[in-house]
Amino acid sequence: MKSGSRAHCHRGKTVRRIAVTILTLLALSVLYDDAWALPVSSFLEPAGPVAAAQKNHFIWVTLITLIVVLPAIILTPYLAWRYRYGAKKVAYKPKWAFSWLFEILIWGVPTIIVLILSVPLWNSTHQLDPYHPLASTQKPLHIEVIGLDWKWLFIYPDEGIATVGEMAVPVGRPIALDLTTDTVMQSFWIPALGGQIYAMPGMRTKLQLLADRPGQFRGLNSQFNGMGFEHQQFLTVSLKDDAFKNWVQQVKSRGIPLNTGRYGTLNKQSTRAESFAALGTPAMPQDILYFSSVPPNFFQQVIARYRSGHPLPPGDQPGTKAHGGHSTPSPNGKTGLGT
Amino acid sequence: MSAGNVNTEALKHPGINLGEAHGEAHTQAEGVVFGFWVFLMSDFILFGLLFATYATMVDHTAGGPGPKALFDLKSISIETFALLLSSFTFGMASLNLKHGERRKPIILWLLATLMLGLIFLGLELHDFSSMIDKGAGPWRSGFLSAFFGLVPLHGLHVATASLWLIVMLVQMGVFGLTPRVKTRLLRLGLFWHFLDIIWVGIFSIVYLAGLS
Amino acid sequence: MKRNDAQYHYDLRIYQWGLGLALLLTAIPFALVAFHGAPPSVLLWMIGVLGLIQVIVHFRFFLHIDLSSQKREDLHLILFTVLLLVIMAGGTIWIMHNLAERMMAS
Amino acid sequence: MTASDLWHLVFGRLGLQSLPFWDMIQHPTPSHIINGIIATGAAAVVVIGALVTVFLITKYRKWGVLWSDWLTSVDHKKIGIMYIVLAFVMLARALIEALLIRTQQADGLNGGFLSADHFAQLFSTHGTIMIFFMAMPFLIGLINFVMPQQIGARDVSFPMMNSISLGLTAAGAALVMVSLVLGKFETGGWTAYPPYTEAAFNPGPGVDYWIWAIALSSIGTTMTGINFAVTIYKKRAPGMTLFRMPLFTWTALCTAILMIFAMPPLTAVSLMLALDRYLDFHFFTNGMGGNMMNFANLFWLFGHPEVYILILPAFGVYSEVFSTFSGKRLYGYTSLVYATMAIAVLSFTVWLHHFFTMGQSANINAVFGLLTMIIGIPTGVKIYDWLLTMYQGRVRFTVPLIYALAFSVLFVLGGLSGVLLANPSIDFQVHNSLFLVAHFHNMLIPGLLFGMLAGYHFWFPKAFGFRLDERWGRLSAYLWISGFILAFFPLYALGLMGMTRRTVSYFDPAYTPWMLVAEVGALVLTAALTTLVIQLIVSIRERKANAVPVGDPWDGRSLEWAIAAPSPEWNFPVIPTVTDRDPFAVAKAQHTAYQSPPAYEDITLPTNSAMGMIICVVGGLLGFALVWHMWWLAILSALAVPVAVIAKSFDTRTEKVIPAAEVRQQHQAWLAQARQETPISRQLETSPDNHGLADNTIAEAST
Ligand code: HEA
Ligand code: HEA
Ligand code: CUA
Ligand SMILES: [Cu+2]
Repeated sequence: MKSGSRAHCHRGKTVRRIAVTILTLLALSVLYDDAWALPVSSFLEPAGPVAAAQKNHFIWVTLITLIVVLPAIILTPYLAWRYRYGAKKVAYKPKWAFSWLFEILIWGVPTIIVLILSVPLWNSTHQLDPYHPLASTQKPLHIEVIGLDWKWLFIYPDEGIATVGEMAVPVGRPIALDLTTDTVMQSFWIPALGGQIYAMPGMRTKLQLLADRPGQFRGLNSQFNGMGFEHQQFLTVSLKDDAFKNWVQQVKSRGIPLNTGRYGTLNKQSTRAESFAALGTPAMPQDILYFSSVPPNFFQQVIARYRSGHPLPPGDQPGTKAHGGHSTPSPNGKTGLGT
Repeated sequence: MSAGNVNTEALKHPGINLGEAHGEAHTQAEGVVFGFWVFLMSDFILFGLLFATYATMVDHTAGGPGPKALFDLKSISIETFALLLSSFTFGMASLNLKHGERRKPIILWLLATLMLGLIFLGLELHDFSSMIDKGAGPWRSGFLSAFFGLVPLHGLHVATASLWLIVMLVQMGVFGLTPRVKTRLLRLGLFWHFLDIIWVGIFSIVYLAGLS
Repeated sequence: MKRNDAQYHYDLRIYQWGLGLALLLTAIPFALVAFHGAPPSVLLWMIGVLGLIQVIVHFRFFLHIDLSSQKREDLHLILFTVLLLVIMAGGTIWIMHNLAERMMAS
Repeated sequence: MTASDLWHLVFGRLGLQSLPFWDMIQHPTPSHIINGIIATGAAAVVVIGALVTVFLITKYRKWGVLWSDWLTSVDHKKIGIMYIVLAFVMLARALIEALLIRTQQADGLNGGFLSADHFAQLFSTHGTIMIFFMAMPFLIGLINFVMPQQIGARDVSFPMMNSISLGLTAAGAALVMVSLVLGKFETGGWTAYPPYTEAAFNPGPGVDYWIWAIALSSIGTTMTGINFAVTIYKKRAPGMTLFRMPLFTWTALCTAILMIFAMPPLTAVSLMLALDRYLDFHFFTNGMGGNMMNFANLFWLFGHPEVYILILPAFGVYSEVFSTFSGKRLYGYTSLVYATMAIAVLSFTVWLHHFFTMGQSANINAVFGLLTMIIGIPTGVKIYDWLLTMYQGRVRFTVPLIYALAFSVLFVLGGLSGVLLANPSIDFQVHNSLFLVAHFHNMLIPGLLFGMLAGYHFWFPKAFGFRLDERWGRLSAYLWISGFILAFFPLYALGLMGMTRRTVSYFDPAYTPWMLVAEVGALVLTAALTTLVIQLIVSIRERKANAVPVGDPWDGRSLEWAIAAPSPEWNFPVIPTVTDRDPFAVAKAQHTAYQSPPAYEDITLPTNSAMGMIICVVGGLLGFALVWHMWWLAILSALAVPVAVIAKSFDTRTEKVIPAAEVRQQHQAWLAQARQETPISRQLETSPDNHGLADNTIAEAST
């Protein structure tokens, strides 16, 4: 029939045009990536075993599922066209509505696919459980992470230092993170190293990561938490052992001690740039805060405050306006990565 | 499922007996009653979720008083007795509605039910206010929030049911025992018994488990 | 309409049984709790089981749900609801308990 | 008492600062001015729109008609149409918001023109409106209109409750609209996770608007679910066993069951948040034993079944469309029914997949991941059942079928991304990213929306007596399809590149080209909606030429096509007796359609009732009063509800009787017309010759 064929042509052209656009874009975005040399921000360019396993899993699940999905995509236009109204010499059986063969196929094949998929699902979920320590001969590096509006505070309890905006890790050594927030719920994520995990006030979640090559990776919060949300990014730097030791020294020598007063400034609603304006010194890198010492058990105390059983009026809750924050960042308080 | 054929047979729920002549009314009533059952089940889910929330929050006392310090077994037993008895008295009203259709015993049993319901509500309110006097209001802790989310919701249902009962007493006076009034009484009965079931959950999970 | 005495007494008996059983099933756990009649863990189980039985008693004797065919629809509805409730409430308790274990322990 | 005290007593916390341009006047910076102008413009559109509507109604003296024929009507067909009109109005707003979101992000490298606050309101209202006030009213409207006619009933079981449900939904929608003019809406997304939405962090009226809009519509939807389920259980025509019900009715039943059991968690969670905010409870607060994780848990106990509430009716539409336009019985009816039931039940067992990343154990994650993947099986069965329905059929490329084909190709891709998300280890990498946004729009637009649009084209003639314009319809369909692809496939890529959702701007220039493509897509989608409006106008103008009074324009198979178009108020002059799954198709083949019944009877119908409107106004006022802390108004309107209900319960005149003679006269006139018309072959289906009498000799010949 006429209208049918017209429909078909139209579709073909659109598809071709889209394909061309997408290819162009792919090429473009690769170019862009090189030109700016930004920190890696995708698990498709993994820099550690966790992200690599996730990428692998991603590809396999896609391929296996395509076995049942592709036929639907191909058969839809094929059947519609072949059995179009007015087509010559094709069977027409208006009452045919059942066939055991097809029934078994359409229930059976997807079931088999799901069975196949369930094995890697079960295994990977257990292997990549963020609480599950990574296999390694080295003792994990312990980092405590506190989510604030709108930056992350990293405490290295064993090294006795803390940073904001930059998290350095040694290559090849597992990293064991303990996370909480001193405001609303957030989600901690370094795509190139591994998946995300929520962080919540009064609670502690865990995450295990490992970087297996030196590099710079983007880290961020992915759970919306107010008007400076998009600024809550940081740089993850993986360094060879020596370089890492050196970095720790740098933080110690260039930083200032973290104390209650400074933390009180830091935990107000503000972006990293705004905090830097308040606390930073010329010795620190731009928009990155170094703390040369941290009060003992600092992380535990942040958690404990929410479990004390005493009411926390808004003024006592970091991340509220009442606590002294301003609910939107000032125009010159904008930060990201690569800018 | 047997729903294929519409059931025009007389309703077997005790408490309703519309008589042979009301074929249409029967199917009508059946739909209405079934609909009410469905509503009750939806409400059941609501309560179930509050029970689950309560169960996950019993320990969240935030340093405030816990169940042992707050619940008074004596007053709970009286409340429970009143409510159980009220289910029976409502049953008696339904029974008289089904057999005999004389208005007087129905009204008397309903009044008894109402009394018991109001006694229950009074005692419960007293419980709440004495808890609040002890500084144990919902603002004190997660546990108390969960408590005050669950138990007063049941109380609110009982209050609604009592109001409905009063309306039905008036309607019996105004309209007499018409089929409409009867199906309404039937639904009210379902509601009343249902609230008893919820209360069984409350006294078991909240009070008894809390005190043991 | 004529009053059917046999039926009346049968129905009355049902309500009386219901009240009797309900009172009994209430009295036992209350007494156990009041007089500390069992160690706490046993007590919790008993409260749970007796409560459950009582719920069934209410359904049977006050709400007149049984296995007869006219009640089948209501029964199915109730059982389906119970299934969902077990999934929802049970799931909630399972998940929240697990989360508490993994996050609150310091 | 000072003037300000008095003001607070009467108007609560409403004040000048609640007006959309106040910010701009206070802080006249460029950014404030741009955002102020947009906000004021939006408010003005709402206010002017309302005023123009009032003016036009007054000018053409339509208040009486509007009141007595529509607002107080309890006829399921009219209520259904009003739901869809509501969906359309809300849609217009949500689409503009989507366009603003896309435009902002296209311009979002290191900035953009919208403020963060404004952007947050946009995605929150967009999500809330699309789900609760566009998709839900649309599908509820469609079921309302179609389902009773498909089962051979004259109305739903509880017609007045139906009108009250509409009232509650409309009140919720009105609250969202009012938030444009007075105050601001919530900013934490349609999911409104605390503690961000707790009073400590968001003391303003925004979250309260969300709470009361959601609570009202949630209660309304629960009632709708009860109504539909009871109707389908108790009001089927004789002979229509469950396994003879059309598939659309089956999906309506499953959707209704989901509504009955999935709305209570939403009601609970929204009211619990309200208790936290208004009465200092600690369900979800930081500290004092609150547990915010339970919010996510309860919300998704609703939220996941909700997405199947949205998709199942669309599946129902596709079932009808594939079989009707293939001129063939539906393949695998029983399979489809069991698949639908399986999806409905399974949908209650997977909610945790929305928070795999919260920190629970691997066992829990794996169990819920597996259960989630299992849903793919029945869904796949359905897709292949539809494909097999085309197999050895005669497929006509009408507008509904085009949507159905596009659905079949695109939806499975969304399913593929869903299966990926179902794997916890993968979800850890794409959760909260634009990949997720792409997934769900891939389900919602080609799945739900195309389904609703197919249904709209399919049943429009039944509702209004004339077909929609075919050419504009096709153009619109192609625009929808290509617009969707352009707007959302880039988001998959962006998500994999690590871009999060809900972000007003970004700092990675590699995102920009994808953003620009998505912007083009959003513009194409806007064009698509525009063509849809044009189509409606054109169709109304040419309604005479496209009239199908006999009522069967598509050679339909189920009972709704056996009556006139538009359907008579009582649907069926005589309740039909059903002997087959495709009752009307069989009747046509056996030449028993269009026959006079042996006798007519009086028909009892429910009378109009103002209850729906009363509840709508009172419920809306209650929500508004609570948002603004006008306690007196809150108490008054809360009291008005039981008063109205009790008063109504004393009203005994709830039924009217249509005399048999009137029914006969109308029915006979229609039959006479049907006998006069020439049956139209499918070749001429979309031509003006189609007056709604189908020629099915070919179908007969080949059996
Ligand atoms: C049914 C649901 C639905 C629909 C249809 C849409 C449609 C669209 N949505 Fe969205 N969207 C959501 C539900 C929906 N959305 C939800 C739930 C969120 C999450 C919010 C949150 O973060 O909390 C979201 C978030 C969201 C974002 C993410 C913002 C972010 O997190 O960064 C974006 C960004 O581009 C977006 C864009 C769009 C666009 C361009 C469309 C366009 O496709 C618009 C085109 C669609 C229409 C115009 C509707 C068509 C309807 C009809 C034509 C009916 C016609 C009626 C009659 C004829 C009677 N939406
Ligand atoms: C109509 C709406 C709709 C539908 C139908 C679906 C269907 C599915 N969804 Fe989706 N989903 C949403 C709307 C929808 N979703 C929304 C709105 C959100 C996010 C809300 C928010 O956060 O704001 C979401 C989020 C969401 C998540 C959470 C992700 C996260 O937050 O990190 C997950 C995770 O598992 C998921 C999975 C699935 C799966 C497995 C299906 C399955 O049902 C898909 C089944 C279909 C197929 C698989 C394709 C066809 C099948 C075959 C061709 C057969 C063969 C297939 C196999 C053998 C596998 N969805
Ligand atoms: Cu969040 Cu524990
Ligand atoms: Cu889901």
